[in-house]
Amino acid sequence: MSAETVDKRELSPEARKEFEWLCGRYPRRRAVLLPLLRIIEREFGCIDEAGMALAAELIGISAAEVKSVVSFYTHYKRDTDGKYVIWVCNTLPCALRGARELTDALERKLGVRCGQRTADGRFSLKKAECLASCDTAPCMQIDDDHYDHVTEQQLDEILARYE
Amino acid sequence: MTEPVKVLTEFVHEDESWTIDRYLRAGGYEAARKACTEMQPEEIIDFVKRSGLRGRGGAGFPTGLKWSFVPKDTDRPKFLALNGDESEPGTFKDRLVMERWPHSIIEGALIACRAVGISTVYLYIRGEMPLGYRRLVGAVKEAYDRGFLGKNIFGIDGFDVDMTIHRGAGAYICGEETGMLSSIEGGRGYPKLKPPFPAVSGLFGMPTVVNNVVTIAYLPYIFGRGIEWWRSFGTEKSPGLMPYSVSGHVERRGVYELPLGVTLRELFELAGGWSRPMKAVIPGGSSSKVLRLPDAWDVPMTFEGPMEAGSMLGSAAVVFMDETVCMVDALYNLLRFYEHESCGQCTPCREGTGWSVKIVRRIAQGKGRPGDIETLLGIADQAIGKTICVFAEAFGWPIQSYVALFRDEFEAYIRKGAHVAHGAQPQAAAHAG
Amino acid sequence: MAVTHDEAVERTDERKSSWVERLYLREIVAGLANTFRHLVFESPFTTQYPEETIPYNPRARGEHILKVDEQGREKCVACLLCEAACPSKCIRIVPGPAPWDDRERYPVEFEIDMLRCIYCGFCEDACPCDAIELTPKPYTVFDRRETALYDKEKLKNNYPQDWRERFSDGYGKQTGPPFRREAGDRSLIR
Amino acid sequence: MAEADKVKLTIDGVEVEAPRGSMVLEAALDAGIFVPHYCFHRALSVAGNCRMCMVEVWPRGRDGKPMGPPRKPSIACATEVADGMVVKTKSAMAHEARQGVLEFLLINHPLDCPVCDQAGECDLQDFSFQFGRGESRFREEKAIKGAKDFGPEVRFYGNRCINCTRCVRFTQEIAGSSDLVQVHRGGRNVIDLADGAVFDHPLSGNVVDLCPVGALVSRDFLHKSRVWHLDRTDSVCPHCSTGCNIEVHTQDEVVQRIKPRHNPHVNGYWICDRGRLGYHHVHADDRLTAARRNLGPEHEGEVSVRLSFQEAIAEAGAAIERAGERAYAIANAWLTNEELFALQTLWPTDRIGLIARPPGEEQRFYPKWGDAERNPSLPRQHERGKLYEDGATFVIEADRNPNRTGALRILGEQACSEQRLDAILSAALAGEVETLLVFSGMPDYHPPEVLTGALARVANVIVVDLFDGPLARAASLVLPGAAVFEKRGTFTNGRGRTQRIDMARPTPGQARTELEILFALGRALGRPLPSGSPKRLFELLVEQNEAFAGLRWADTHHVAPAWSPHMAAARKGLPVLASPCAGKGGSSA
Repeated sequence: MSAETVDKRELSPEARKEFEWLCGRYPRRRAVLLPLLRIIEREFGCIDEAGMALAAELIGISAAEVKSVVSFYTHYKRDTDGKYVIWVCNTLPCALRGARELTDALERKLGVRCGQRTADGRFSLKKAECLASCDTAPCMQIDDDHYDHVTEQQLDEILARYE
Repeated sequence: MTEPVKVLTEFVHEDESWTIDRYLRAGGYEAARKACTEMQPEEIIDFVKRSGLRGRGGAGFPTGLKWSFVPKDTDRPKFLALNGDESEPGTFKDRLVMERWPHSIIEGALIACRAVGISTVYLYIRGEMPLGYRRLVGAVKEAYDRGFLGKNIFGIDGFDVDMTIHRGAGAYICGEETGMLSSIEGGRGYPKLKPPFPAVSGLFGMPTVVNNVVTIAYLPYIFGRGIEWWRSFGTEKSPGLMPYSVSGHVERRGVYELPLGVTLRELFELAGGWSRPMKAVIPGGSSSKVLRLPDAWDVPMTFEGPMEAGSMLGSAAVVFMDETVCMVDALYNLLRFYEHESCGQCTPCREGTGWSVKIVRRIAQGKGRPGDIETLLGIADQAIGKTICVFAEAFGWPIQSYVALFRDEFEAYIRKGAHVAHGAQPQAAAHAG
Repeated sequence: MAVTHDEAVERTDERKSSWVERLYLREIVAGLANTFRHLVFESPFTTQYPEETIPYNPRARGEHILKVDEQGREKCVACLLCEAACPSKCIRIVPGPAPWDDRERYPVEFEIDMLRCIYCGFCEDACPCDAIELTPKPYTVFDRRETALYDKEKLKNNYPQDWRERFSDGYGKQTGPPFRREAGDRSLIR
Repeated sequence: MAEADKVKLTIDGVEVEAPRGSMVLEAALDAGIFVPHYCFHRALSVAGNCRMCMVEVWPRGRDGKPMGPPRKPSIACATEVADGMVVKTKSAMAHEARQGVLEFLLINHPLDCPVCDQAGECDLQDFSFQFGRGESRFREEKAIKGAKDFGPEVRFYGNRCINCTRCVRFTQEIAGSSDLVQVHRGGRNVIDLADGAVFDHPLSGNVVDLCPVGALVSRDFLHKSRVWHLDRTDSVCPHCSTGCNIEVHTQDEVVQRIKPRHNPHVNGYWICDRGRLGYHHVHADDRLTAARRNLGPEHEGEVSVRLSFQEAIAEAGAAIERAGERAYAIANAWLTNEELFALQTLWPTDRIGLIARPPGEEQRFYPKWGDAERNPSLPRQHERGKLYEDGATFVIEADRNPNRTGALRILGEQACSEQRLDAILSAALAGEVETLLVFSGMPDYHPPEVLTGALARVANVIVVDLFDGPLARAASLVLPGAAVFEKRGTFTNGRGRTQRIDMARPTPGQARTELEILFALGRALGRPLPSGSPKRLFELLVEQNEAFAGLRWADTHHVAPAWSPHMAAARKGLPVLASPCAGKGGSSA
């Protein structure tokens, strides 16, 4: 029932194969939704309306249900996010060991507040809720890369790796 | 002083510790082979029961007992769901094991599958742990290649185990066992009504055993080294070892594998102490009640010890806080976390988390009003025990304990709009929103 | 000490007037003197109605006004609570979606039958957004029944400024604002 | 049900028998003990998320006696009944739990009852009054979630939503479309559609009834009235042969809305949007309100002469009398059984034909459970919404007429056949028909051209219709008829169930019900009907017609059980606010 303006998408053959393989791993197709969304995220860079429509079609559920699931989880990259998403942990154990200073430094460097996207669309800065790395606080993640004991001095070098 | 007992953490600092070769060199998969080939399923369950192994995820439920709840004579498929959605602030033991010693989980899962008669395992790992996900996927692949997963494992006819790593996507509530099941089923991570319990009707409506990954990872060692060895650690009711996650204001933060029963003081000293006087400690992850220091130094970290002191062992995530920590700020930080992570299914939790965070934020901004503390306690009271899962407790207990133990700080904030602790600055105001 | 009925009767009997007293001359003279005093020394206290009117108490209950906001839009949200509260069923409202963005609904039609109204003020009490109020405007006079039906426009413009000046100065001086709740206006609905 | 399938438990000191596997809440409601609830609905799966129905449950201990008071309250909607269980719905523990939940529900709920269409039938209002704290301790900013039109019939006010997910479960388990879902998480939870989607499902309006608060409101009823002004009349939907039980809500003789009335044998709790919105024809601009004689083209300028009802009946009677054997009648499938019976009494059946609204598409709805069933092992979870044998939850029949079955039973198959109608029309075209009495009065009915063409060749066309349409224009004599909501009688639905309709408003102007017209005609023709009362005629019909044998007038009216306090109060004509909490049991029946 989504609008007709949405362009149809298709998975690449490899992704399609991975999806088929996943379907065999679960007794019900619906269970493949979360892994499938990861595939779509990888294939198309983010999960947008068209991506959700594709997932709905592949799983055989309504697009609304896919939206419901996608919006429940915070970690999927959405079309409103930047090219890279910086997750900086701010929960108590990190906050005790300098997460605030790191967050402030990041906000200054990128010129955005937490929850916003930089003007050039390169980064989104988000507060993470505990990255389970309290022993190496302050820590942050940029997409799938984890950084421990981050200091303000390292930030320039780290950010420069993401173009 | 108690020295760390390195079992799970023995080789984790080596390079390539996550490979099957390293694991086999350390004697891997032998315990499972022995247990699966030499023992009957009932014997395995009995063995686990006698070992006194209790869940390392937070609730501390006896593992053997949990297994025995699964109906024996059913033709419905059964599942093993391993909980690696470690998101409790302060906890990072599962991450270490999943990233650096993953084969112990697979081997333990084999024992559990053999005992309960399961052939399908799902390991749910947090979306925020991409490295752990890659390592686990790699480990599963290696295990398939070497015949430790797949058909007729250990040459036992009909002993088939399939294991799938299921990656989450950022939701604390999926660490709750039924919330995790909902998430594996492809839905929103809503915890399910209990009863029926997962052992009767869990994943896809089938009997399901849900265990923490570390609980499972200990199984090969218990089977390999025997109940005597396992029971030589800890106390009668809380035997064995526990990986303690120590963080906060200590010099050497990290996972310390120690027997159950070490005191908080020992943990603190092992971790190198701290230069300033200490004020408080969270003994079992952020949702356990905070304890006041120095009163709590000698609390033994068993399943019962912190409970007697008014808290709980939980996931044994110990967060130390020194005197500079503003408790209003700390509570605000935690409540913001719970507000963000509440699934929103039940009314008391959905509304209570949001309401309490608004009040504490206001207090931290110096705009507290008389009566706010009573309202906060009222919210906790109205929520605890009235929701589907224990999330209401998870945000209610911190409210109760922070306010009860550090009421003077809250009152000072409300009266003067400023913090009383030495050298601490009200920081929440700067981070409002 | 309680006086019994019989005693009282007896006592009355004891105080019989003399025949001089029964002429009531003293009372007649006193009464005439009073009349004469008013006639000669005091100004008349009748009002030359309708050329003159006496000031009304600002809290008197007269005709209604439908209050408006700064932009001249009626504050009424057509909740129909006044209609429900009205004991004489004199209010008729047709609600509809408001043409403005900042509120949900408004009265498409609002009508009060002044012939039925008993000026009890229940409507004012019931109103959750202080939209209807009883003014001290007194005379509700019609020449035909139809004119007794006040529509929305008429109610909005009821009790204009000159009337306000004419009636609200109270007994010699201003005793308070003509609209009772102006100070603590407690609009709930926007 | 066998004895073994029943369990005995005690609720508020009353010993109650309940089917094994049912929930405490159902048992309590069935026993007339009202327990407040939002998310629970008998036709939907158990979600257990509103936490409103918390009660004190004392399970039976090992010794057979109830154990002591529990540590915490349980939700009645998801606690299975058990032998020897003791339930206290009015204990201090239960009451405090409810108070707490209500306070939570209200903190972000706007105080806009005056502009909310749900006010007056709102569970949040009722329960707050009965169980609430009286004042809130909430001093913060309320969350803002905005409003949105979901579809042509449904509007959503996010701020008012209490996230009970009844609507979500409805679209999944009854409508089978999964249109509505919860998006986001925690306090930001909100009901939404897929991006760019429109909620135009044929059953969409039911979510408005399901919504216990004013979050989902009907756009058709938006700001039209306040519910306490409405009069309720039980009736039956005329828009297809399912024959859904409905309530017609009127204010000052104007139909304001249609609501479904629960009937487990016909429509469950639902009606389709066609039925829900299918009352506007009653107030159509072109409703006929006076009888008239149309003048032929030879009368220049003047088109028609207005007649009184008596004059029109006299003229019609004379025309029928004159025509004798050459008088025919065309009935329709919207007439009640009584009207058809009256017609059959007055008219030889071999000169009666039948018109009906053309069939549409049959729509059957099945639950779409998807793979992630909520709680598959909760008893009867899958059976809850099931209404039909094949598992369907609702059916919109292809036959868009309420009483074709009744017509078949009364007039007989031949009279109702296409051939008969064709025969009458060809006779009319051939000039063999002198007088034709046509009952139309079906909304959205476009008479085929052959019918209007044939009418032109008939000398006296008497049309009984609602609207000034092509038939009324082609007639020589027009009698205004009555809409379904303006008459009493019975319809027999497609599955053979005879159900009663009742008069929700009087006929406008000079319009008369078809039964009154037939009764007057009978008198004019000198063959008076035995009675003009629908009830008496129904009894005669039952006596004379095998197909109706054994039916009683009383049986034709299904009284829906009232499970909510305001439903019960509305039925009794009482104010809702008798507090069930104060003792004295619930107001639920």
